[in-house]
Amino acid sequence: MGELIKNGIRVDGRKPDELRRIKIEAGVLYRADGSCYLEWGGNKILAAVYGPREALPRHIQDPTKALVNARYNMASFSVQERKRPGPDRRSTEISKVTSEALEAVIFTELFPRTTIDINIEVLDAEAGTRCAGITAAAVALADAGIPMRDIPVACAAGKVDGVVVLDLTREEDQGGEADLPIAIAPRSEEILLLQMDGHLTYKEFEEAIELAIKGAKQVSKLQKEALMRKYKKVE
Amino acid sequence: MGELIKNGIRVDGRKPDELRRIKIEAGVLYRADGSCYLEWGGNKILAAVYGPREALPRHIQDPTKALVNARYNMASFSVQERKRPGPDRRSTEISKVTSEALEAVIFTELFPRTTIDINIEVLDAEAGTRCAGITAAAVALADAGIPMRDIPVACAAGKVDGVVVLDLTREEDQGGEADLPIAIAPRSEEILLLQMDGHLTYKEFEEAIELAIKGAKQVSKLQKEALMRKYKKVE
Amino acid sequence: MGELIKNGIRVDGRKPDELRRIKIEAGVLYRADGSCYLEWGGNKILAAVYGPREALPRHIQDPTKALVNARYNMASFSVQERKRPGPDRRSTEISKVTSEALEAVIFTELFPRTTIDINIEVLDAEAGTRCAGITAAAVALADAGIPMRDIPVACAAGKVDGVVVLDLTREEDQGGEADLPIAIAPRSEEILLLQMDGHLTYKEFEEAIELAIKGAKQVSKLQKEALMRKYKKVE
Amino acid sequence: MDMFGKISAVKKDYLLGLAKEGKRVDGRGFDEYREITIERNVIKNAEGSAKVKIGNTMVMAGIKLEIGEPYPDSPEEGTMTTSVELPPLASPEFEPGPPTPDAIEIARVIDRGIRESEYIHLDKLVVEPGEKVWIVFIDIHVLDYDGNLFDAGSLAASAALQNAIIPNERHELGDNAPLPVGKPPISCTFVKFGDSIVVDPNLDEEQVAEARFTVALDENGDIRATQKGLAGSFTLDEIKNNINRARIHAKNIRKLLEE
Amino acid sequence: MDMFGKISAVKKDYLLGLAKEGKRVDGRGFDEYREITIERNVIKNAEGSAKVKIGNTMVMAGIKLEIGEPYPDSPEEGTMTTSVELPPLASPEFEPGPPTPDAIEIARVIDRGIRESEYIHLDKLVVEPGEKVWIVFIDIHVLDYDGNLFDAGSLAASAALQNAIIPNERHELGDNAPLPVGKPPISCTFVKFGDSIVVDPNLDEEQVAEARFTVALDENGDIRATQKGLAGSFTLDEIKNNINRARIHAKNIRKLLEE
Amino acid sequence: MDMFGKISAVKKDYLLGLAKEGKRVDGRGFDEYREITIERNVIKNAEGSAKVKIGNTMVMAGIKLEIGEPYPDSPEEGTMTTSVELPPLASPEFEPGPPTPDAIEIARVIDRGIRESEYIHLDKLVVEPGEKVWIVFIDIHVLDYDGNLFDAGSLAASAALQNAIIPNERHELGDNAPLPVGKPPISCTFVKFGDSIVVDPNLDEEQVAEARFTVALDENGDIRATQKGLAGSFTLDEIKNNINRARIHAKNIRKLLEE
Repeated sequence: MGELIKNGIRVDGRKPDELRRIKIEAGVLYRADGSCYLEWGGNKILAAVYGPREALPRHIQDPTKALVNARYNMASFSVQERKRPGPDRRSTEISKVTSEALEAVIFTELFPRTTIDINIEVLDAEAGTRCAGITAAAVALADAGIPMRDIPVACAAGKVDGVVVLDLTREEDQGGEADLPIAIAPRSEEILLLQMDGHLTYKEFEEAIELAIKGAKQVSKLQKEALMRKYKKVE
Repeated sequence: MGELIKNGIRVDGRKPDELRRIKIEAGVLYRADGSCYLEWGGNKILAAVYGPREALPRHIQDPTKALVNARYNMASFSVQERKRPGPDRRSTEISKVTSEALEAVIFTELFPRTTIDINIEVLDAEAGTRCAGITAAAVALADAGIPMRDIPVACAAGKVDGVVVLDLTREEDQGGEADLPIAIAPRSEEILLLQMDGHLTYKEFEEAIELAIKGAKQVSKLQKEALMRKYKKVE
Repeated sequence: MGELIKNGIRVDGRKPDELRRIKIEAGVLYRADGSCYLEWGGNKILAAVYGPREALPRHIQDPTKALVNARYNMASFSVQERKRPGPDRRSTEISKVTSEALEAVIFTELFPRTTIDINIEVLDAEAGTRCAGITAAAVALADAGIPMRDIPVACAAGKVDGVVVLDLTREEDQGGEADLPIAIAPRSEEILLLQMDGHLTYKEFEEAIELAIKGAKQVSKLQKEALMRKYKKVE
Repeated sequence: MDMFGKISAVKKDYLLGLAKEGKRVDGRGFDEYREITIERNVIKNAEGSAKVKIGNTMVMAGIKLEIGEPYPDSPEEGTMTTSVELPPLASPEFEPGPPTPDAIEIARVIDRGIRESEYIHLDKLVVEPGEKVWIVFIDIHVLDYDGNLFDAGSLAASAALQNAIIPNERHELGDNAPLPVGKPPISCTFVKFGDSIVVDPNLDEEQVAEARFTVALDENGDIRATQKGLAGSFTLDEIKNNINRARIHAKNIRKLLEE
Repeated sequence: MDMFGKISAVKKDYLLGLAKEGKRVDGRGFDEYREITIERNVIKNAEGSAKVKIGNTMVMAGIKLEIGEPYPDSPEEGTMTTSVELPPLASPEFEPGPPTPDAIEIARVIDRGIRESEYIHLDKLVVEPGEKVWIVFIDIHVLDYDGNLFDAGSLAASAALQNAIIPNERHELGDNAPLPVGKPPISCTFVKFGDSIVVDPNLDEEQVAEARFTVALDENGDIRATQKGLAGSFTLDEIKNNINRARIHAKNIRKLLEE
Repeated sequence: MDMFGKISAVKKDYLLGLAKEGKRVDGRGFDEYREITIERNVIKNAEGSAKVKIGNTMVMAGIKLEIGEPYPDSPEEGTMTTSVELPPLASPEFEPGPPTPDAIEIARVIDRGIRESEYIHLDKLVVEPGEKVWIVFIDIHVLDYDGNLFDAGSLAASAALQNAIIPNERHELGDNAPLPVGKPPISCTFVKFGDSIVVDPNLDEEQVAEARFTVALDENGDIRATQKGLAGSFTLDEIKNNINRARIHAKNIRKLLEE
């Protein structure tokens, strides 16, 4: 404790309300209907969208709307200790909350009996992969032309050495007091995903969630710039 | 040997032909179509019946009768060494012979293309759980209004210190010479389930199975009393 | 090195271009549509064919042809260290290349929407089981009356102590420099299966594959004799 | 992925209509829990156990302790693991098989509440430092499902841990001892449908819910874990409001645990 | 759950009709086994093996021994485990995949017969007391399925164990030695359809059977294991009668094993 | 079992027609690879990594090293294991779940090329003889699938191994060191449709292919592994011809690796 922030500066040189370096590229895959490559600090994420396409087997079809099926997966080499391939409990939970957060903005009722499949591959991981994954997936959805009422975006805040900070690094996540990842619809500021673990007073919680929303809105700009670059390239 | 029965009295104070304390309550669950809570010595069992309902996927349907599908499951905390969740070979066998024993009395031909699902959860285990489970399941079936030609009931006999005894405890099961669980249709005394392992001469086998039938008929009375109490409550 | 061939004679007394003892019997099973028992050196193989029969579930059906589905399985007791039951990566690969090799000669277009299931059980293993399995499966297919443009046959060659040899034993497989199993349609000499691992110069490769073809054609005679004996018996 | 099967649009309209008049389908107020009962020490073979009912929802938690290895990065701490079983006994929608995403989410949220509030004193569960520690298995078995498994499961786990013992005798490590625990977290769950947000949803309400929010609070009312679920959203004000409502509920529920 | 797929009602009527006249579909008497053959030492890689045919049913048993740990509650005994494989080779109804309930039931009943008759002298299979013991794997592989796998599997297992060796040499523990065994159990199976009970059912009879009964007898004719199966019932007299019939059959089958 | 789903007969006719004129669907000659690019050291958490593109096909290989036990029959050698993931990200036909037969075949053929050419010096990966050795995990993750995963995966694995390190520091075994490797194998794949055999098939060509042939060559042009796939056949002359064509391609591809 007391080692992660010195004179208001964090271990990687950032200020408390500063994001890590983020790089977003839309439309990077040949086969997928929409895709995105995203680097966020040390995270490297690839997201691909397929659909809407017929949901199979048929008994899973919903006659009133499209199913939104996000799958978060970590490559075995993306973490220091090799991860066994296949889903574990953590990735199952992240896939579920990611699916729900993204479904919240998609006009699913336009595509009954179909599925929209969103694949998030974490190729290199350094804390904050779920936010990076949702952010990349949202760009891939837009790139695939899936009608949405807003382009979701995610960001985390947390508490480190008693200070509420934006966008935790691995050391801060491990040595800090709380982590609070959110996803929002940036125009309405509706909260699509909200998880938190650690210890926050009510005041700190308010401060953290407001900081995370602020951070998410910055990331939202980068998403839109990436999509603009893609459209320009295509023209 | 020679330690489990002294002066004709068993380790828990019972006589050779005496049952453990049994408590049966019908209709204990809100969601299930029929249910039963049963305590039998140290065993605590909950049974629930769902159905008859459409068998799915359709290719498993039998156009001539209902499928009877009992599932015996031990809660992970029901035994001294924590049991890993999910079926093992022992519970798979018990589920199979339980399904068959119960199907034998159900008028399955009245409900073609359906399934009758019987769930037996062992919450606390102390020897004799399969008999306790069948006994509870039979009450749950009656509580669900499933038409049966009789209400099945189960009980075990065995051999301990050379003596044929009724309804073994855990010490008797482990230190004894044989265990013989049966299920019967009590009115006709037909045998619906019969397993046995250990060592019995033909004479001892005869003696044991007859003692088990006698025990089962006592338990049958408790089943009927439990169902009567339930009906009275409902009136 | 230099221990496996002495004076042109191999550890089991064979010459470099000599096959192990092979015994083939067609039509050995009661339930299967076609079957074959084959001993090849220390290998003991049983093959059974079922079909053509309706492919189920229906969504796997091919409306233009039969599916050919070979399953190579080693009995748990067929190897020195007990093998855990069920498919592993090796047997999955062998099943796949075996299916493809056999499909190449079957008139699959005659049986749309069906499956032809070929089961190969290795009961005792001593190097060369995949060639033995394909050879047995081909006889079982013929025994089942499946229309084929030729009866496939398999054989391996390899390199041991610098010498290209036919039909490796276990010691030669483990201590040798290369193993090259093939399957052919013997009349046309088309190559249906070809795998190889080890180290061969281009010259050696040519020599080995030609030796394997020569060996396979000898085995082909034994297959036909076995089928003849079966037909004679039936008459 | 969907716990509830097909949802009747009629039911949704009915509940939304009621909610506009400030009413719930079972007559409760928006900020009213169903009756909660806790029964402890119900399973002899478990090191600790509790049966919790919230209305018709019934959940059993059993605690087992085994000896195992610590995690390499915390060699002087015991470990804990939380699982939720949704057996077909408890609902016509539950099927046998490995844990569904629903079961995993519930287990992980309950686990975070217990872990982050440091309810179990893991540092006191060391047998041989770096070599052998106690593993605390928290197994939550749903017996009757009528909504709100997050709160029922969390409460059952807390109550079961409260009276659990360390089975030293079984491992020839001396006398059995109480499991060292601090103050339990209290979980409080809301669902939103239309413009209404109600606490302690029953099954009907879960079936029509658009969004769900769970918060685990410690004895000071501080926040130890939160989870938003389902394919709807909350505004920031709604989230803040939920937490303030939860702080009141948590005090009342905490009293039940301390009885 | 059903090994046999759809059962032809026509076949059932035909077999019931025959049975009323005291006849069976393959011409046997009610108390007549099909021809039984035993071939031993057929698998070089196995520590013991036997191929058993009962009529058209053919089963192979292979014995493998490995070194492992004893169970904590019997540190001075080797262990045994029995499995039955129903590979798609043996029947059009068998499918690849993990053991079905049918396969598990057969394996467990055979296992109980062997275990309860103390056929394998597990106390002589200790390598280092409390640390290392021999594990005896009894793997029963069905090759051709025409009914009565309980008896065919049990007989194959008994014959394979009879000639099995302890592979000491492979583990550098001295010379190979015969596996220490006593007297094998003999399994005898009946099925009931209508009022008739026949021994050694073939596939047709299994498909129409209402109830099945298996008993494993030791060399004195004492009972070591029984199993009633299928969704029908037996009267107590029928059970007693089955056992008395089995005691005669077992004597004859035992002679085959002792040849 | 089929990676490609339903194949359009129209597409097949079109490609066969083109082939008769010596043309391919994307304008290449029969003996022309698509553009190959190799990017190294792309994953910080991996001990080695490379991203390889062959045309639109994109594959990532990551190397991880862990300490484990040697195989009993080679106590003084490290071990290696190769896996291929076909995640649903890379193609609409790929589904989540355990490795398919396609993925297993690709992984095993790539593994044989690396193993048989002794690319990794396993004898230099011993930590404690007989007790602890390095396990080299070669994980190949397909990112975009437009045909020829055998060659793309093999090349990515070779490039990733080329720059991999032994993470001694993480295990307190001294300084990190380069993974000891020799000369990589080069994999070269052909498919046949009609009378034509083309190198480096794209997805369209794989979908109409009747037979596939892969050969892994060492730096001398010697043969280390071959694999024929699919339900068609090759003549002996075609096989020989393929190998001779491959020896030329391999030289060119090897240059890319040595840049």
